[in-house]
Amino acid sequence: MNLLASKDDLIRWLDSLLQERIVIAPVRVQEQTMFQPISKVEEIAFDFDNTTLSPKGWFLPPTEALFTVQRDDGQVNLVPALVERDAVVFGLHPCDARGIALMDSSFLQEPSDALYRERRSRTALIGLACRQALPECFCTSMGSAPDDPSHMDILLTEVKDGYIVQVVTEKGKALVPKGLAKYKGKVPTPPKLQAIPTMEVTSAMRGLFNDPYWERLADRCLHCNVCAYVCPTCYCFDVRDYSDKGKVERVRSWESCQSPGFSLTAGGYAPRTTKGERLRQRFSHKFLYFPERFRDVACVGCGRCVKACPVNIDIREVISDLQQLTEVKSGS
Amino acid sequence: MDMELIQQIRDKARNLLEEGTVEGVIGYERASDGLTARPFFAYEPAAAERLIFDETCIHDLVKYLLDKKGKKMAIVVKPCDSRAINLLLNEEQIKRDKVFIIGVSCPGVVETSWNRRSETLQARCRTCQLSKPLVYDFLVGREVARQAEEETYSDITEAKAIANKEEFWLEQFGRCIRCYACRQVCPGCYCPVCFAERLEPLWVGIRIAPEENRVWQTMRTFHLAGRCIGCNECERVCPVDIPLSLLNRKLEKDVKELFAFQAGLDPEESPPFATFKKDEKLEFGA
Amino acid sequence: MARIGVFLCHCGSNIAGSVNIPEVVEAVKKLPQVVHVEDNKFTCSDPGQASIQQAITEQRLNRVVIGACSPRMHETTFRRTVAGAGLNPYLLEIANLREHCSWVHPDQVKEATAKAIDLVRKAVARVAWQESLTPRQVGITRRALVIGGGIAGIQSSLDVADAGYEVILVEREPSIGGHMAQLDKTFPTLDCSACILTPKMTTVGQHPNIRLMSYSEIVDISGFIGNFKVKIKKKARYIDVSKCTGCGECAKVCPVELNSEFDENLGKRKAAYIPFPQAIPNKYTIDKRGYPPCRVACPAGVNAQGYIALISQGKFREALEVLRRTMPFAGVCGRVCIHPCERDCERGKVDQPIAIRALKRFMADYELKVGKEKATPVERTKEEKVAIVGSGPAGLACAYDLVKQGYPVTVFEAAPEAGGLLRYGIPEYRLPKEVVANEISYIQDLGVDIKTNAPVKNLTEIFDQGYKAIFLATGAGISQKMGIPGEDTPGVLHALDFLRQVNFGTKVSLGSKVAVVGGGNAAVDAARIARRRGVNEITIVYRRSRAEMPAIPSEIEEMEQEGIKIQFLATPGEVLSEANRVTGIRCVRMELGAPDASGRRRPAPVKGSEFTVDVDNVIIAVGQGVDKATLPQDLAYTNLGTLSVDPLTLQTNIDGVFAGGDVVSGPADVITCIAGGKEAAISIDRYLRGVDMKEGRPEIVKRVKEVSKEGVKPEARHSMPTLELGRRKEFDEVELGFDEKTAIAEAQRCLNCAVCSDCRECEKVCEAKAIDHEMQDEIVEADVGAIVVATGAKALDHTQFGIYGGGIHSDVVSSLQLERMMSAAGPTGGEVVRPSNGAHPKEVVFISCVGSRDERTGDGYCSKVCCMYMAKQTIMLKEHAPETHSYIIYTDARGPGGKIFEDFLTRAEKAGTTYMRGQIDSVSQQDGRLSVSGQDFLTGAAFNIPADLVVLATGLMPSEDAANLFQILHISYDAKNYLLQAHPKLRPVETAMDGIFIAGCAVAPTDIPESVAQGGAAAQYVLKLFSQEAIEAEPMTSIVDISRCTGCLLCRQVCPFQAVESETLRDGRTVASINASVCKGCGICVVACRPGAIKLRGFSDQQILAEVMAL
Amino acid sequence: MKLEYQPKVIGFLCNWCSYAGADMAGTSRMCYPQNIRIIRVPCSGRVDPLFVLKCFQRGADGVLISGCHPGDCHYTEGNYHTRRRFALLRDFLDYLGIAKERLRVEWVSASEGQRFAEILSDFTTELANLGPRSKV
Repeated sequence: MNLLASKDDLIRWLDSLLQERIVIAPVRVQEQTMFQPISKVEEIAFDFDNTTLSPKGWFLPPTEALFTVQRDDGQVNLVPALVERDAVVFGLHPCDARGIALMDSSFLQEPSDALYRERRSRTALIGLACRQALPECFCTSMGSAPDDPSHMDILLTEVKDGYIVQVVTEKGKALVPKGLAKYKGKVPTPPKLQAIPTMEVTSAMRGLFNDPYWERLADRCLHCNVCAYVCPTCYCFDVRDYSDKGKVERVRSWESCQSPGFSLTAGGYAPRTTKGERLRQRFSHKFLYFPERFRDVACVGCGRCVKACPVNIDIREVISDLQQLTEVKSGS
Repeated sequence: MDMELIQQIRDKARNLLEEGTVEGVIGYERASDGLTARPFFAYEPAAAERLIFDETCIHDLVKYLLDKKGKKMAIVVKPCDSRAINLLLNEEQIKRDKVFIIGVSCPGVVETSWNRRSETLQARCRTCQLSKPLVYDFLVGREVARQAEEETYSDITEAKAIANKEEFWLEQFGRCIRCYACRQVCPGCYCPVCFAERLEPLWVGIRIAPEENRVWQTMRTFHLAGRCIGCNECERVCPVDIPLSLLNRKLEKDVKELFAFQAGLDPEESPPFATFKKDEKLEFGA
Repeated sequence: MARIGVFLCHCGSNIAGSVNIPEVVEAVKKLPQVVHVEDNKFTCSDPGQASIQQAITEQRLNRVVIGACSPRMHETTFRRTVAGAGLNPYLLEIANLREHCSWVHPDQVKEATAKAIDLVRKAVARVAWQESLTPRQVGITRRALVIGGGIAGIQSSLDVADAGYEVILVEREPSIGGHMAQLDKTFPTLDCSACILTPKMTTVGQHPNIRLMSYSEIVDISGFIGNFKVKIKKKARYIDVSKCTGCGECAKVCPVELNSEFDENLGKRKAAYIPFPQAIPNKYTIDKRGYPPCRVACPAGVNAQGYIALISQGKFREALEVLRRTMPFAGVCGRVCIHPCERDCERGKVDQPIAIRALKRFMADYELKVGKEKATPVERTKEEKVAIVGSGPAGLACAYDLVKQGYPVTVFEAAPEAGGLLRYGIPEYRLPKEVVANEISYIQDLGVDIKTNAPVKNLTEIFDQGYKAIFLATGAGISQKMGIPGEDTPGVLHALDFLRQVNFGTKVSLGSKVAVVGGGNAAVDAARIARRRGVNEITIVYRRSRAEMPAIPSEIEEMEQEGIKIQFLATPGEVLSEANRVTGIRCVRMELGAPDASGRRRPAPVKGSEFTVDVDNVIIAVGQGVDKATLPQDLAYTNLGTLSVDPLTLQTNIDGVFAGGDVVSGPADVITCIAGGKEAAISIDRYLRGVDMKEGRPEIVKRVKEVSKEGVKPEARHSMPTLELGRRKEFDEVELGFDEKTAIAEAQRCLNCAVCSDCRECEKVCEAKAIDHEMQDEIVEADVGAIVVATGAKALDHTQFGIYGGGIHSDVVSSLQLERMMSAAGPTGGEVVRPSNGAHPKEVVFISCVGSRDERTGDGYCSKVCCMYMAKQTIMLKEHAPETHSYIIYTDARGPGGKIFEDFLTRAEKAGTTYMRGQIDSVSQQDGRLSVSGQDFLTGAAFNIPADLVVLATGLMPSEDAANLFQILHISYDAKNYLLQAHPKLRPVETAMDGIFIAGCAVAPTDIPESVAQGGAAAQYVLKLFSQEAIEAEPMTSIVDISRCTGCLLCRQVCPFQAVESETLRDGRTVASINASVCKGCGICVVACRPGAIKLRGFSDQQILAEVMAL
Repeated sequence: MKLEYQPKVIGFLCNWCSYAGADMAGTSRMCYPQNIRIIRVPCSGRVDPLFVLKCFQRGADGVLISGCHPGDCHYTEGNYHTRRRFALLRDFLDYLGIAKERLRVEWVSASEGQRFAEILSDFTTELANLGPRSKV
């Protein structure tokens, strides 16, 4: 059952949410749109194409302290980090919601990540269906759609008079304000996307593991961490202890398989020393290891990496290359 | 697009590959958006046909030479990029005889990002004095007399006048996600282990936080003092739009004024931190 | 896991008085890794130290922090304590609780205690990162280098050598001895300086352990104590010291005389010289300072200074020989050369340049006058025949050089007589045919075969005749046309045709009015010939102004004297004629615009300025070109129509065929053509020998740098006598040439810029064959273990003290000049005389502290020796001539050293010297006598002393270029360029650079016994080093982690000690490596190293950062 | 002298001149504010700009770098490098909002204890007047 919230309704609703919860919403920062906790509803950028970073940072922040250890009068005290408030992520697109769902596969399987679990359970997702498809978008090829409500608690769709409110979960239902009119109009057709063929990517990936393709592709790769940090499904992190005059803090921060120091072991051994091996790791994780473990490909087709890569390593091209190379291989 | 120029590049690249003079040619090809350019490595003579050159070829390819040490490579080099060549020659990171430089006389490049290109020249191109690369083995393109605008560093003057500079910069650095794209793209950044990722000593923690990021960005820039060749690739690749040129250009300006030095103009001249003058006047007053 | 023990010292109440020690103890106990804390009354006392050792053992401490006084005080003590307990001494850290805390914060117990806790916490954080370090053992090269052969250096060398070690003694001058050798007597004993010095010098010269390298300089030093590598430049002395017997014959014949440095410019020496008779080594040196400017300026490289020097000695024949070493045309060039040499002549900066061209002509004239001897033919040592086409100056110069190298040379000349332009182009009144013929016959006498009436049309034919190389020098013999209407009218002549016809003797009829168009020598020659053919009115029409006129200025001048007019800034547009007869030319006025390619301003016609000149004939002299028709085929040409050749080798497009002279350059002057011929000769010789024709070309010659013009009195150049105007006929030479007396006088004006004139007369007389004018500087490398720097000082130049009359009045002399005069071996044979008139002075005034103790005129320091040497000199003056009376005007009269120095001053006073304390206002000259006026400080009265001689007691300053040497050695020096001692009191002969010791006046002004003592002391340090088995090197040095090194080698650039070397690894990577023996541990490289590959042991990033993080 | 605000000052002193100069201030019993904590380095040329950045990151109000007078460096040239490095860094930090008054570079010889004490008094007062660094 769909409801309709006028623009004013929505603002009042968000305002009331803001009273009791942290609200994470798209905010315009110079020429970019970022998910940030807001203090006023006016800060929200309703009119945006896509955010530079996905909302994953709310659940897995770029940096967070896991716990601190301190020595007080001979006693050693460990204080774990806590999630203190409920939150709402507002304005995420269906692809981002799917990204969070994919992260769940890893973080919520037992033993689950306590901090992540805590944040996830205390956060509701109020999404926005996409108004238009961007040239880099390919979500429909990755199991999502511009109007896919699957992983949301509530999905809003912008229409002329306001927003269609589609309540998806019980958690969502509890958040919907009373008194919204029912929406009886037509649900607008979602924008059309060009589909890319995705058949056999996993098997192609497996077959081409030792192919020189990776070294060639990596030639132009700079091995920055941009693709991983903008990606809604990349969740690697590094953990380190900081000691400051006796107070020790365990911190985790984002890390990416593209950096040379990633998974460097204490003895100095680095499992992936060449550029090709590192780049292959990225795609192997997305198309091979993750689906082997959790069924789905770890890509939601948001196109952020396509747009952000400084040297245009286009994941869609990689998929197509893999398929072509496999055909060539099997053909020969 | 200057097809004649592109043909010259392709012909040269093909020749070099056919003759076996080089193992590969580093140049540009059309990006997946069909609109802009991206770096391209040609290893077979036939691949030379993919090479292009136009005003969207903004990347400084010289950085890639560091990946190909020991291999003889040809590389397409714009006048600005040639300063990176000189820098790396000065710092003994590349050997001149291992590089075949296809120099391009470039009328300037425009701002681009994926699927988007502007029509106006990049700011650095407007003040560029070089009509052709400072060093090359083969020159393509027409050498045009440049009518460079005067470099006034008005952006630096403005940034100096910001009321609360610490607040301004901590806000900028606060956005940094430490993806290190700025470092990875920089031809002057080639330490095996960057100070930011060293464990002993731990100069910069893995905490992605404004104060931590400030140490990172300040020292990154300072390591490039007198070495930054002004390609501005760092600012271009920054996914969160930190105005890195305001940092690099501030030091560029100071180095020029204090030490009369500009990086990459002469492979023989050493950067300012390699030397000193006994009688130079450097004030430490307020 | 570190187990840190912290020991806090009360230092009596020094620390405990301001710092609450119990509070510190409690705070420190809580620090991580601290397992033991205790406090002591005096930690440095025996019980305090024992307590530390006990705790180390009992508590199994592996790190120690001591909170006490400054580490600069007791770090060494406590390191020994810690080591005594079996712990590495570098695992210790000291917190400075006294100098940096309790003493500077008295009565602030709270703050001082908090600070003390911080300081200890900082030390605890740091000590955890401390590492065990062990000093390294390094070997020693037991050979010493002594720099400077003065008395200090001599003493050091002898002491080290006598102890049985090798010594290399390097002296910059040709002889050792230094300033002491210049002195007559020494104070206060009045010993004869030479008598006590000479035996030591001789011992040095003969000592089996001393390798004396005189006339040598240090160019580079690397390495470190015990292991230095030095590069020594042995300057070319042009005399092989192993052959030289010191007989002095070379000096006798040397024509070049200059002021003797040893005699302080009071005496003279030759370019081939020995500084003083007792010099060690007793070997001569030729003072050669490069090429003289005249030789550099000459396109053909003629050594003008060489022949001028010999002319000045009346050795005219020998002078001509010098010229003929380069080329055979003394008579020709002596007349027609454009003499670029004179333009660059340094004498021109004093008054006027030497008349070089006239002197050159004089040599040829003299030979003709006294009768020429037939030249001996050169022996043919080479097989390959060379053909030369054209017998102009280029062809003949080439033939001359080749025949002298032993090649068979044939010259082919199309005309009936040889000489080319010399014979057919230049009028007789400038260059008599007889002169040309004489010089050509000399070339023929040497063996060159000249075939006249022998045009060459086909090169293959020549090669077929067995010639292996061909030189084309056929000139540029066609007159260029102007391209104006009427140019073909009869009566219009072209200058070259006109001159050729006249020189051939063909009759040319001219009207009464002639216009000559052009501004070059051909135009001037044509005009003057026309005048001699009786033409009344001759006008030269030239399109630019006088300044741009290319003809020789003196020729223009003589022409104008002969009544020929010049119409500047005009050019003919048409030749007017009537009935096929020239009636005039229509000209247009020009104005000068911007400079053109030749650098001259381009003329442009002024509209409406046409005018007409009535003439009967027009002679066109606007340029000459190459006649392609007369040249063989297949040759390549330039756009200008001249032959195209390689600019370096002059080879044409055909292998083995070379070309030069006008046929390549277009019309040029004679000496440029000769130069072309000579260059071709070099190429042909190399071509025939099959060696690289391009190597080392163009030759870069070292022009002499500075030419001293000191004391050169202006003296006008001798002018060339000319034929009276009225007597100038067609064939009579206008210039008449110098006579012998004039030639000698003119030659004596030469400044001998390069000193040695390269005349090579010395070669002729040296029986030992020791002379080698081609000698080059040589770099000698040596390994040494220790270095003594004793580069000495020099006396200030008294001529810069104009306020005391120095450099103004000749009777104001320096004390060293007086010393030389007093010396029996000196320039005056021991007579003290007034330089102005040679008379014995009666009244002598000494002015003290000239340049010393006076910031206004020199340096602020006391030169120490002046008071004593003035006293000595006044005593000696009295002994030389009892009637002499001396005054000493002093600031303070110092007799440093107690014992007998003060007595010596008294002795001077008793001997009659008048001491006056005061200040000089002026030294003036009146009626040939000097007058010294000033103020007596003791009486306050003004004084005015008449004097015959004023002696300036000039102070000392470090020798020239000393700072350069100190920089090479990396030793510190002060603002006055004196060396800095490692410690001014306790380490007076050591430097901050281990293994480098210093002695004598290079450190500060010293007298002879002090210099000797310091020389001996420096030797003692050398011997102390050599007596050790090995050197223990400080372990706090930098090391490179090669896995992080990028090989940028910035560290090498910033290292002040050259401790960084580059090293290539097996994988081909270049990385830095630091020689721990050289590294001093400053850490400059650590900061320069961006990748963090360098660690300074003892001051690592970890250690310092730990301190920062603890605060 | 009582200061409104007690600034935290970290000093990097070269072993040969300035550290000895600070010792000299101590042996001469000259009083100066207690705010400074001195870190000994062999040469001012050993001071890495990173140390300074870390000091400011750790909350220092001021940093003093002191070496031998130019020309007197124990290692002959170290302080010339110091001068170049910190002339640039000082202005750069100012540009980034860390006022240039907070970073001092001084030359103090082993005999200049008095001067050292004066510099510290002056620097501490100046920093106290500037007040705490802005926290964002």
